[in-house]
Amino acid sequence: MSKRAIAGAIFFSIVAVFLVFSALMTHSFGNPDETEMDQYIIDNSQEEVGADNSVTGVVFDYRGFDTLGEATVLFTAVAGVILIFRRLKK
Amino acid sequence: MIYNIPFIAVVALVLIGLYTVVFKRNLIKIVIGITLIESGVNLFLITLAYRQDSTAPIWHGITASSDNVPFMSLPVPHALTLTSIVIGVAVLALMLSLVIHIYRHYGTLNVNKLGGDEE
Amino acid sequence: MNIEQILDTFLRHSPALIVAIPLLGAFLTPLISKINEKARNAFVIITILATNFFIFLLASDVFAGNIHTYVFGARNISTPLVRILFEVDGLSAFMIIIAGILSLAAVIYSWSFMKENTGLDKFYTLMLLMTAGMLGMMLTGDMFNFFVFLEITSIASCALIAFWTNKGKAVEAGFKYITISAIGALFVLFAIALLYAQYDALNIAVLANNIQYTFLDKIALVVLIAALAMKAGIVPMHMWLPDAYGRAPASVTLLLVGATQASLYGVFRVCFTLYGKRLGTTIAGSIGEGISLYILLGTILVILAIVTILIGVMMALKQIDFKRMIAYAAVAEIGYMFLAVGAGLTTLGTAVSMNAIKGGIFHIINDALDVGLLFLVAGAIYYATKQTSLNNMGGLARNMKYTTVFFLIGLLAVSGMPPLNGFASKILIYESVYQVNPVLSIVAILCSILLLAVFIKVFHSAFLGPEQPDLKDVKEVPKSMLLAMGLIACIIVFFGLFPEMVVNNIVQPAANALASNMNYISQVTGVI
Amino acid sequence: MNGGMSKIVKTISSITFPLALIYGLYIIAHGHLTPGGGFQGGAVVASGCAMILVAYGSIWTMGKVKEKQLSILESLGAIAFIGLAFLGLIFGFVFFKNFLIGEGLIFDNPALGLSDIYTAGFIPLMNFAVGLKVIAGLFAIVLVMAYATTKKEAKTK
Repeated sequence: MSKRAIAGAIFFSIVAVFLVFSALMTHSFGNPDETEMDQYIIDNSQEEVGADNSVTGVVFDYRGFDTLGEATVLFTAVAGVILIFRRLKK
Repeated sequence: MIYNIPFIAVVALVLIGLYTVVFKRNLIKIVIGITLIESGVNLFLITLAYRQDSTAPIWHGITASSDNVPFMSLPVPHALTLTSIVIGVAVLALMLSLVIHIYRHYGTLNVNKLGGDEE
Repeated sequence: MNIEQILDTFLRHSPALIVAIPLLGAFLTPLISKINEKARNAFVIITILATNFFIFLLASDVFAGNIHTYVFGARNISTPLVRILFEVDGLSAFMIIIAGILSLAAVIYSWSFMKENTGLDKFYTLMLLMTAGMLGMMLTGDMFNFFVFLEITSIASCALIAFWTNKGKAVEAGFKYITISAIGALFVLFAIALLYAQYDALNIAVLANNIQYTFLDKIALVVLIAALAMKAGIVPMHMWLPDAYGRAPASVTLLLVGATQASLYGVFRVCFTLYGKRLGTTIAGSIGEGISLYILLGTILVILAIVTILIGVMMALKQIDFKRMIAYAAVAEIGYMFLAVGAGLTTLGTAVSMNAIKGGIFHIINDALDVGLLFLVAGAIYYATKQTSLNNMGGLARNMKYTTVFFLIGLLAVSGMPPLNGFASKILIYESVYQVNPVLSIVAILCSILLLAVFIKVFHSAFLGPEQPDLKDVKEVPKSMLLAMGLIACIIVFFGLFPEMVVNNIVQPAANALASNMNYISQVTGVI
Repeated sequence: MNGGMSKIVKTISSITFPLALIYGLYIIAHGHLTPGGGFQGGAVVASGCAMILVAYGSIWTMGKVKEKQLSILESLGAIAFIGLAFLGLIFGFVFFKNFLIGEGLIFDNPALGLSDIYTAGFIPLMNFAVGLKVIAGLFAIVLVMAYATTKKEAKTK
């Protein structure tokens, strides 16, 4: 075992403990504790956004700025890939 | 406890991915590990959306005022997962193109053998 | 519409425009670069200038005491808060000023510095995207939005670090950076999901209002701070930082300093605003159970910060590559900031804590300017001599007079010498850390002196001393690079001469914003 | 021929490509009514393009479409998207305001009795902008990566 592997094992086990605890402590599957925001969206998205699909309503209207960010991430990745594979000589 | 099995699956996915990233020395395997972590987190988000006996949050030919409105799952985690998937694709594309470049330079994918030639 | 109404409209919309203008500029850059190169460069600089105009407009109003909110897609804050919200308080305004200055200097510097390279249209696109990402991280009041901008910043900076793809090391540094930041960002997302699962909210103010300090919250806190500190380059995970800083083009490194500090801003925001509800009660006297968590967290951060400072300085001592040496110095500087945060957390609720926070915040802008200036000087030397190793340099002061002056300013500032700005913030940090533990303070001072020794050595070997034969006809760098360095140097000297003014007008509002999150919360939840 | 596959594959992919295209466009256009949207439909179309790329080889495809054109197309999609958001600022006084809902005649809300189906304001337009962006973006990524790797093999041959 190298030093690196030991450090990795410690890191890994700490994260593992944290994750397992968080999985066990989360609310039981299918019964979220709080649903106020989502229930509001379900009830009103058809009226306010005019979209039958509530998810689209969230993606493009309620959280539209996230979608702009998401589109920007894709744009960034494309620019990055083209930049990395460019010709190096003029 | 038994109702938390989906979350246990999430943790298993994340941990497998983390194990791959921490202990494997192959660049492609590291990329796969990161993708696994990302799938785990996405799975976590989407499991948060589920409510027992719920349908997809789509109003098909009905409105909120009509009778027998179905019980719907939460829409926000769906949107978050969608965003997170696209971000994952972007990260994956960039990582793979860097791996291609590293392979061109060093002729190996092993992390330990990189950095041989100082420029 | 007279001028005041127009300014008022601008001010109202400035939180959105500060992010939207660089984004629009980035989307337009591929089209503009079809015309010619000069038009593209000018367009990019104009975009950044316009962004800076809005930044200063907004910041001047926020420092006057107002907190700005901006809801996307609706005029008013509704209940429950389903929309994305930007919230600008003193700290955000302080950080966006840094990002604005750094990005302006970076694009001006790039005009000459990057002239010889291909792929510049994508380069400038990514620079603008990175600026937009940083600004978004600093302005947003929504956890998931924070994650999205974090990813924009890290993807753009990864591609820019690997800009010189003919050098294997640069690509390797880029891969290291994207691995670290992808894992960090995914854990941030995991923590956000944990918070969402409990409170069904994503807005920072709403979460901070509802937070119950359950066990899951503590897990989320630790995961968030670990992931963001990893991205900020604290010690166990600092390995990516010297590589990334050292291999990227100099103007990119300048922006990377800003990106690192955006992660640091995340740490501040999470510690003091998201989990800061107990702060108000502890100041009043009743010690809740949250306080022990803070002491634990603060102690861990202080220890890590001291180790970071030590490792940064020690590694800087033995580097022969100029940029890597500065990069390790930057690691040490990050340690000072975390030291201030840790000291602020352990002594939470006392006057010492306020001093520590003030010092930490003031040090953020000083570090950005000082380290940034040094990187720009290193880039200028590389541009003029094509050398990176210190062994091959010598006698540069004869031909590069302005660069020498800028380097002198940078080295004195970064090692905390009295007339310049680094001193003003470090003395605040020393004072407050002395209250926590005198030994830590002495170690911090010693490291600062060692840092001075490192840079004096560089100054002696690279700028003074005998002239190297193959560096005889080195010329001074072009005007745009001098302009960028001069811009930062002027601000450093100004901050050094009038530290009181800066602390009172800029740092104090930011520190107040951290000291109590009540204003931040009531701005969102109280209006309803 | 560099990288191209056999005639059977080429023919089949030529036949199925329009189907993928139509299906993807359907998903994009109905994003606000059924499951789907700009990203999903764009991914479908882009995978159709990727199929053509695999069947015909990257050198042939690069002869037909340059990554620069795709990059411009992607920029246009992104500008359309952020432009709609800016239009919200101009017409609705808030950035990202859904300015078409409840304002115009065509894109109105059936609850107000002016049209038959839910048209969701500017969401379909945004879906198309995002769809264009995703098609061009994903195809550009795949094309550039495929071209970069085949060129290396062609060199060593």
